[in-house]
Amino acid sequence: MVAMPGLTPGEIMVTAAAREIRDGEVVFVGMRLPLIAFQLAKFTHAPRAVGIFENGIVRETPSQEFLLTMGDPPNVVGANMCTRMSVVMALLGRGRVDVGFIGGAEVDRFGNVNSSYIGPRSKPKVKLPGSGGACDIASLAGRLLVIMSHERHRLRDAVDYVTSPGFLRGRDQRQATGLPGGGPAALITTLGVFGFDAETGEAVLQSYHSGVSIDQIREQTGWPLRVSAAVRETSVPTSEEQAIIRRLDPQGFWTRQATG
Amino acid sequence: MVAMPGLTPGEIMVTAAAREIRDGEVVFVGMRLPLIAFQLAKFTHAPRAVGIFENGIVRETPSQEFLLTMGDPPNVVGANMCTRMSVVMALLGRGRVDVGFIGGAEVDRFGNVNSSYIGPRSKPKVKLPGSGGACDIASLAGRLLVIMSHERHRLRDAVDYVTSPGFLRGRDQRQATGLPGGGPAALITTLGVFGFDAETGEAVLQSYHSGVSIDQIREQTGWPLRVSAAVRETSVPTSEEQAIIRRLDPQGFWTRQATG
Amino acid sequence: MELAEAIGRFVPDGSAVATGTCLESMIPFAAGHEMIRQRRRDLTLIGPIADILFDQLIGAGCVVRIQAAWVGNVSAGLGYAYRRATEQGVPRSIVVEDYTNYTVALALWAGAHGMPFVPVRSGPGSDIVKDHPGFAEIASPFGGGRVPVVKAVRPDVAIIAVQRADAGGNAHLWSHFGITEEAGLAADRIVLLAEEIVDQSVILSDPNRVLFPAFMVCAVVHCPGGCHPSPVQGHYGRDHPFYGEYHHATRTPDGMAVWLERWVYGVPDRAAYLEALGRERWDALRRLRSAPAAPVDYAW
Amino acid sequence: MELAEAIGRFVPDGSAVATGTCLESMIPFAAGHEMIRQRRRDLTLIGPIADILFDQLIGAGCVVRIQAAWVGNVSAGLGYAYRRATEQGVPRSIVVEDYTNYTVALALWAGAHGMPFVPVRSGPGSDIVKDHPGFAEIASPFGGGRVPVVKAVRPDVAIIAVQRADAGGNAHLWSHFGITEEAGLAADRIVLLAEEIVDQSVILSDPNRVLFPAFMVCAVVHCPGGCHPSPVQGHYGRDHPFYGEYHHATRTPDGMAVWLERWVYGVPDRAAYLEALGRERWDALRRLRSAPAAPVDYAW
Repeated sequence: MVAMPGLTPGEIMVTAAAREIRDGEVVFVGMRLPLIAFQLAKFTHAPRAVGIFENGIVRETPSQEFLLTMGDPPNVVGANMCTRMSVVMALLGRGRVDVGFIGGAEVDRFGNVNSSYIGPRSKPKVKLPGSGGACDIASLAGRLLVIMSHERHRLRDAVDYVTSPGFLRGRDQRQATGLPGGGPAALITTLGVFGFDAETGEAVLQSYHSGVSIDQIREQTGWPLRVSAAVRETSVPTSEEQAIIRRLDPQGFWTRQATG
Repeated sequence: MVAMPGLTPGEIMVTAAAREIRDGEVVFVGMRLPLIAFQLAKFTHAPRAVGIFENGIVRETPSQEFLLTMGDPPNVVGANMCTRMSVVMALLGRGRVDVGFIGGAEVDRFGNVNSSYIGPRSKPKVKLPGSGGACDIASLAGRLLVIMSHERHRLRDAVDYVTSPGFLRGRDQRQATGLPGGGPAALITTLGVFGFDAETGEAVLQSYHSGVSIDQIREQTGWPLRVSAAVRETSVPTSEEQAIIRRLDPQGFWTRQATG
Repeated sequence: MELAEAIGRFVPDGSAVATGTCLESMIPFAAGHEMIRQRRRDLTLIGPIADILFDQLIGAGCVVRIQAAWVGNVSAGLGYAYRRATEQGVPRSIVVEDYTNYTVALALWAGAHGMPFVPVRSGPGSDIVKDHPGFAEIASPFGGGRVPVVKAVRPDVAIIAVQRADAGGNAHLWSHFGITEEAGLAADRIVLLAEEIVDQSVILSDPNRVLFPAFMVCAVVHCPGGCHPSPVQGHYGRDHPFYGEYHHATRTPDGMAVWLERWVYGVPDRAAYLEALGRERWDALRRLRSAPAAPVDYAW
Repeated sequence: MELAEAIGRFVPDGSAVATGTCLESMIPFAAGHEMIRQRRRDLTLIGPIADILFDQLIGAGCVVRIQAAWVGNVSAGLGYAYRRATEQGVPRSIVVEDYTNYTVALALWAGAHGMPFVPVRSGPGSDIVKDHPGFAEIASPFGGGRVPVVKAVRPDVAIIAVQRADAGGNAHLWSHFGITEEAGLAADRIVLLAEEIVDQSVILSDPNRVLFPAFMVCAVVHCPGGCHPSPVQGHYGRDHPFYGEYHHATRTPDGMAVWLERWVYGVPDRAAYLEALGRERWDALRRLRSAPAAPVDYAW
């Protein structure tokens, strides 16, 4: 049950993300690492989890082929339901989605995510693609899981632009806004895993990946790092998990590159 | 081209209704007489008219069999589109429906129709089935055609309850209400055909059916009858039209009974 | 699951039930009859036009409230039980909240999205929206005057008939949909009545025909003939005379009681009902002309 | 109708165009390329995630405004042309109105119904709704606080790819629908690009697969391969490397010009484009495994 050699941060992230999915849950799946995490969970501890894709697909079984986008034809074949986006979004809107994944360019210590503008909106330094469904998932999913490459310029005290609301400037503020979803439950990075303080909604380091030090994480984090009293090393994938990941992403397209 | 013997009010009404449909128009079809009128129009002067049914059916060709309800299986076979009610209602809501038909228990001189309550709502003398889609059609169709059995207790100065708005108490009032549709264009009864005054929105008798006198109509009308200066006899069906009607309603289920 | 168990477990007294959502076809009469047999009480019935199903439930005393666009007998006229309940409070008085087809569809649509309300396109000028707890007018934040809105409706359960389903709740429905999608998505849970139970692979081969995710379905009941006298495309036609017979038989409360005894209380389940209907009559309704859909390949 | 004529007649300068509405699949690139070839100007592009189609139209200078949830390159990263236009005004500056997937779907849904606006479920707390002409908050007339709403969006034209259509505009689309139905119903008119033209009887045999009434369709264009490099279920797969190649080729304005010359200006139509792509590459994308839908009978 020891992981195979050449373990990558992507593989650790995928495993950590998969373990956030409980059996039988309804998961709003993104592409890249989240998709592989969902599939890994299905093959291991959560065989009855259901995956939802914003283009209108609902699946209970993983696609038979590696996907580069959720619209790839293998994702339609074997799907339980192919419908309109508005139908799957209604499932989100009605509170039927337990977990949602999003990525982005920047995240802050309250779990707010920016995937729209680096620099001022009127004169951006970088125009990013935008929300897609990320803001919807962040607003409405029961628990939000954020996946991010851990670099100091990405983990910021406050993002330039809130595309997808986390706890805004604290749990109270999110609640006051009336957003129905539960907000961020975990921030899974290339270096570690954060939870969010039950009172304030601040990110708190829960675990560091194998071979990474807390100091290294502090250095790469743009806010004063809070570390859980129970901090530990992130569980590494079992050899079974790693084998599944490598079967799901044979070229290492998503799990053997720097970021999700 | 002379009509066959035994001409019924139903057949005259169907023919008058059919002639209100122009070629290429999109028609929100009801059941009974309106359905036969639509089919008659298709077979004669309006071959490119399109029929819409509130259950979600869009058809360009009449059903191959006599229908008792719009949900009868022959109405699905050969349909151009079978979808949700909300899709066909969106066509109405977006102003894409040229003509709609409704019936009811009572109509008043401004074309308001009651199909809900005879007597007070709190203690009705008769509880009628309700709007169905009638209020939607009356509110949103480009032109509204009302079909009614002509009896004094049905053609009232003011209905007990406005299920489906005509001109309310006058064209101005309808306009002030912001209803998008054009309102009543014709009231087709078992005795004659009314238009609606371009200023006031009051019903004005345009024609009386064969064998019916204006006095008879006055007697059966619950408001001070206004008669058009150009009043004439309602055009009777041609023999071709009558033959088509009798093919469409072979048992005379809708066209050889008293009312639509 | 057996129908009796599904109704027993998932449609308790006091439930708000959406059904008859395809309009005149695919009305799950068998489920309504089971509610009557189980003497369900205080139901709220939600639907557009459920033909005589709502009239029967009202006549049997199961209903406290109606949220519908139309209640009656589509091919034969008024519903006598509905009239007796609203005019005389017999067998009990009921609360009627009138909608139109479009507005009840929109109210359920809003419920499906978790929205509190949604604008409507009809209502102003009609007495339907007066003194109605579900309608209001608001100012548009984008200018252009007042906008009528309808409050969301969220049924506790939607009871929906389909042509075929697998045991896990994946199902295919074809022909016109009425407000079935909106009603199902708005409901807390869905009970499916299927003409046929098929292997999951059949359903998954054509995911465009699936209206609901299986996780919303709490019961799949195999119930052939469950929609009689309403039609099911591909399975049986509409039993037109049955509606006229019902109309004449239920003119009086006594007649209603006799009708219910004959067709509901007196038969334990749908199989017995179809037997009571008679083999010949039932076979005649199932003598259909084929109209196959052109093949579709989801090749990948 | 030929594609050049359809774009020439129905997509004039200044049009608001909804396209790429299925998300990553069935994107009518051929129609976008024709707009570029005809040097269309001042377009508003409306969509959820149209992959690199919007980037190409922006890079070619056709666009004045974007109303979308996401603009970039789904499998390869950011869109360089979109970045240049928004960051540097090259080749021209554009107005960006950001939406989310759900809110752009709802805005089009409201447009489809002729409603001025509709409530949304996301938006509060996000900077997307700040200083945005399409978002507001209103009081609920039923209590429970403020409700975020989005203003209706009504495209002039929706350009939609389908697997098969008849000459009259009846069409079948299968696989996931994204916001195609909402966009088409909200638009003034619809241009269809069909992989196959079939007899009307094929379409009418399965009316549940039809998304729009034919009277809304102003042009049916037979355009096989019109969605490459995006996939069309049942016809061809996604040309993944093409997106990476585009990404690398269009890093600079000069690179963009070269790319447009090679794939758009340099080819008169889609047939020539597919020839330029090369028979082998195109054939490989069309080598599919069959996945037939289970038969359905609309017997009556």
